[in-house]
Amino acid sequence: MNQKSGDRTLSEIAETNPGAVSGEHESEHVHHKDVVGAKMGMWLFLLTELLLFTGLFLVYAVYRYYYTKDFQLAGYDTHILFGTVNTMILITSSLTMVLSIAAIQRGKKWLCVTFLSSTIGLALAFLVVKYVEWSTEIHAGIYPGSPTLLNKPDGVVLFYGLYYMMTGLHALHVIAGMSILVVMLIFVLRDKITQEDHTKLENAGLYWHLVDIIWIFLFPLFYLIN
Amino acid sequence: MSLLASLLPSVLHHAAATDDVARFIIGWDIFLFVAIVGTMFFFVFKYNKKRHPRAVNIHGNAVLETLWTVFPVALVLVMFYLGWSAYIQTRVVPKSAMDVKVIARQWEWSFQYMNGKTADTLFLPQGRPVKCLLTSVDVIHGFYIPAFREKNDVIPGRVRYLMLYPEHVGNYEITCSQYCGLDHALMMTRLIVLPKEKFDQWLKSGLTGEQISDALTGRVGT
Amino acid sequence: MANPAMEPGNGAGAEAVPVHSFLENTGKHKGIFAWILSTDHKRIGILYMISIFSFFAVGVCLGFLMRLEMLVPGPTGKIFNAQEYNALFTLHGVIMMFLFVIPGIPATLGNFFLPIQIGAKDVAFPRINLLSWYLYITGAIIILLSLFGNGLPDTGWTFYVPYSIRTGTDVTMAVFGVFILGFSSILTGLNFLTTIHRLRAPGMTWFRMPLFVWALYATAWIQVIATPVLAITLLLIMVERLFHVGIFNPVLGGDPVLYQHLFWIYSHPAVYIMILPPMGVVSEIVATFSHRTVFGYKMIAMSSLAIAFIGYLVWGHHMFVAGETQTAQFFFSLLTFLVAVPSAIKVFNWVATMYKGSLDLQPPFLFLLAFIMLFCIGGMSGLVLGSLATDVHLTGTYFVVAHFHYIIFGGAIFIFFGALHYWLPKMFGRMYNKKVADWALGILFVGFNMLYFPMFILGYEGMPRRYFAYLPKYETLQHISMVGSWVLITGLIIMFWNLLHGIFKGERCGPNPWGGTTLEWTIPSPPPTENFETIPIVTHEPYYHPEADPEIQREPVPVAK
Amino acid sequence: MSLSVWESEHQAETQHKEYHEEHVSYSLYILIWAALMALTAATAVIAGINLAALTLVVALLIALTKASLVVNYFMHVRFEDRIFKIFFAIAGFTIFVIFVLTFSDVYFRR
Repeated sequence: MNQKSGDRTLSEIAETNPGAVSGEHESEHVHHKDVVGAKMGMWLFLLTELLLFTGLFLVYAVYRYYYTKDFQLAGYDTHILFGTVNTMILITSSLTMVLSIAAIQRGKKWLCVTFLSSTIGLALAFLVVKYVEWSTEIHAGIYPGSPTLLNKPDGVVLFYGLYYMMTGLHALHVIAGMSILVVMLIFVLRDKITQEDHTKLENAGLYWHLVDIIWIFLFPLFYLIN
Repeated sequence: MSLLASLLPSVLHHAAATDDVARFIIGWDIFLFVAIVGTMFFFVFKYNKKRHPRAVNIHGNAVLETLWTVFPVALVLVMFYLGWSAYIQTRVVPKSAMDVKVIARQWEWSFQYMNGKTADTLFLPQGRPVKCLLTSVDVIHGFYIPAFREKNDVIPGRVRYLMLYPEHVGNYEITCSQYCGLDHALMMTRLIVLPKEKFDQWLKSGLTGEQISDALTGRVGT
Repeated sequence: MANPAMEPGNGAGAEAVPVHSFLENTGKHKGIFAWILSTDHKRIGILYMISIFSFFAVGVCLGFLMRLEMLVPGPTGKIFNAQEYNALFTLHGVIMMFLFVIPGIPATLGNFFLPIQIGAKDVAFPRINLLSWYLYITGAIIILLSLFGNGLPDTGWTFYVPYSIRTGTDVTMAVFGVFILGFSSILTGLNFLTTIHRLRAPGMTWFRMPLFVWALYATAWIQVIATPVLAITLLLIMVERLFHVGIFNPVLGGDPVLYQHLFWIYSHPAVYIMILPPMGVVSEIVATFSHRTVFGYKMIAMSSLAIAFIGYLVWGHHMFVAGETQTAQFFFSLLTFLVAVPSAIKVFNWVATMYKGSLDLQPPFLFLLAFIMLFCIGGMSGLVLGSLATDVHLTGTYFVVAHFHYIIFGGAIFIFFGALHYWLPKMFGRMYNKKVADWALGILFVGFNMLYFPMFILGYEGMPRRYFAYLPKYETLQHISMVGSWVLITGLIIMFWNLLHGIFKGERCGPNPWGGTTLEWTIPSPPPTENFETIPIVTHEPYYHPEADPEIQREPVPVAK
Repeated sequence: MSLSVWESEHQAETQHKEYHEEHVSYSLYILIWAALMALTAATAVIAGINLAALTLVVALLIALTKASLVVNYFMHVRFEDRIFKIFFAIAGFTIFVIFVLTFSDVYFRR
């Protein structure tokens, strides 16, 4: 019996399928919590997100190889300050995220609410900085299809195409993550997420950290080229 | 075995080499197909429920399984090698090669020679290697000469090349093999291989239709 | 219940138990809502089945019309004009690929039988399972909406740039539809993976899982890992069309070949999404009708994983003539040849399973015989395409069309039909007319070969694909092929009529009409909502035929009391 | 209930590792956060220094370090079952393969 770790053990099956064990017949499906299963599903989903961005990173790598000079040229014009500030914001929000989970694990509901709200606040701050950054770029006439951009070398056009595409897709993920966290906050307030049952919050946290990880890679690729 | 040749006559050394590879692979395919399907129907006949009411469990046979793993690996490696070596010959560009630019657009071909002459039919001299430089002005096309067993995609913004070795005088089809929009199916032209002196004449001053057909049929024209 | 393999065909005991089947047990909703709001994996499987086969019917009609255009050579425009023909093959490809074969067996029969075969009551995330059906329908509707846009998309199912960026037709809508379908596929995949990892019945170790489950496991990994790459690629096309970003547009310095890389990074493994589940079904059918255990169980299971893995390494063989560098061509051709080996091993194992079996020539088994023949032809023609010299000649011609129809239609879809004949009696508790099923298969087989075999020859003669007009020299073979399409459709109509008639009016059959040994044959037909009254404890390999193992003492399957 | 019967029968199989509720301390999280902030500052500063071809390599190595900190501690992979690590390895390996094979074409292009 090569029961691998991570697979369900017998006691767990018995626990989550009491109907199965007692032999009682139920007319409706009853779904019980399988905490590791839920996490496993979430991780698989995160892997798909990772692969989604891999496609973009691959495109980036290829064009960077084709147009090394142009990419460096274009990289001068991105705003390292905005990038660094946003990195720090996201890292801090990741911290408040884990702290909120640690708090609920210890049964401290209001501490959890505080940390969770700060995570949401930091996510909002990230978006504000992103907005300011993009408007600066657009003000300078740099956006897809703009005349200023089209006059530049091919590599620069591609750099900014990817810049808007990748940071834009990432911003969408921030918005999605933020919305999930707002729902989680409501759940915590309504005691649907508690010390005993906080898988939802943990999974939301995993998603949030993934958003952070992707940014950790976007940051050097777009802001630290010199 | 000239089955493949009867489908589409090969006109040059490389085409014959391609056909050889195809013959080797298809030959093995037919042999394996007959062996596998033959065995299968033999079993279906022999171990039919009526003839063989009681099955016997056999979980596996290490020797047999190793054998039928190793043998296919060896066989496909040979197939790979043959295909690769026949292909790689066509990528070598000899010094004596003549450059011709092949420009594809929706939905026509045009050919540009080194002296600036352009044509919508590809004229080539017999016996001289030709390096076709392929480029497209709009979308991806496919430059395909079935009789030569040669093909390459024509990609906008990039230049690819294709080697042709016209060995025999003749008139061959050129088609587009990569879907390119509305009239993809009509994007056809001809490749006309002329004797060297006729080709030079064509390149300098052009030839009439009659002179070309004379050259192709081997009649001595004036 | 004891193992029915010991008392084949004995279903009387099951009917005595007052258990409502999933068909009768509607839950808290009424009418159609009892279906479209159900989270029961069996009902979702049937929802998928209805929707998938509806689109299959549409795809078949489009294919029939494409063949009809081949009535006369040349651009006569008598039947369809160029634009119409281009839209036809695009929609045929998009519908058949993304709406039929890719969801295909996993979403329908996989959904239905995966939990039962591992002894679970449902999949791990039943609500996400329903969501994935809704995503499927949403994607399909969005694709259909392109019918009412600026014109039918005319890019081919591959959406190659820069044509897909430049064309004026409604590509954005179609691409968006496929994008949504991708998420449906991902969710199915991660659901299955979690189900297999977490919900196996006690004693159901990895090497006691039926081979169909192994195949679905390998498939699910491809769905989870490969599909996102397609999603991002399609997203880039949409962005390109809407905002002119220039990522693939050669005018702005983009590289159209890079698009092909990204597209095939998904779409080659997708071929294995299509063919692995049918391979799993073949292993089930061959074991059941040979009445013995499969030959080389571990080898078959492991070759599923091997195929899933090597399937990732060969996408570049779709681009041999797109001007790949020679290094890439060398590796991709070599790896392509190697991916043939695990498939070959499977075929050898299946044939060896018939050795010293007791072969029962029921309709599913006949489908399997047809599958092995067609799949061999398809796979072996793949060797011709894997070889560089011949690929250069044959890629982009009818030869490729013939090759992948032999694999996907002759392979995957024929065995899908075989699976329907195998499992419908279990799903609905009624048997179709077996004689009619045999005749339908015969007609299908003849029609199929008539339709596609001439294409191998046409391809070698140099007939490029996606041509609405052709040269007169191809006329005879084109006509044979066209008539073949009519024969094939006749076979399809007879087969589906017979199956539907069987579902509604067929004779009742017991829980185990074929003498199968996997867990689904131990429960009543149709299965009850909860699948198992008591979760079984598994004590032996999946294809355990005690009667074929005289030296081993028969031991009954213990059931938790 | 037969539950207890099962448990005794399969005692050997039932690892009482259960689901990990190991409480990582607040201070460890804060320590990790500090490390991440320091690395961010470092990478921004290094970007100013001209390291020629090494710039990108160094930046990516720092990013990789940061990502592994987040994955291991914030995302708990370090404390998770082996299977989660295997999943991660599968995805990582696939990404690696995709890059290598694409570059087998792209790298030799020029």
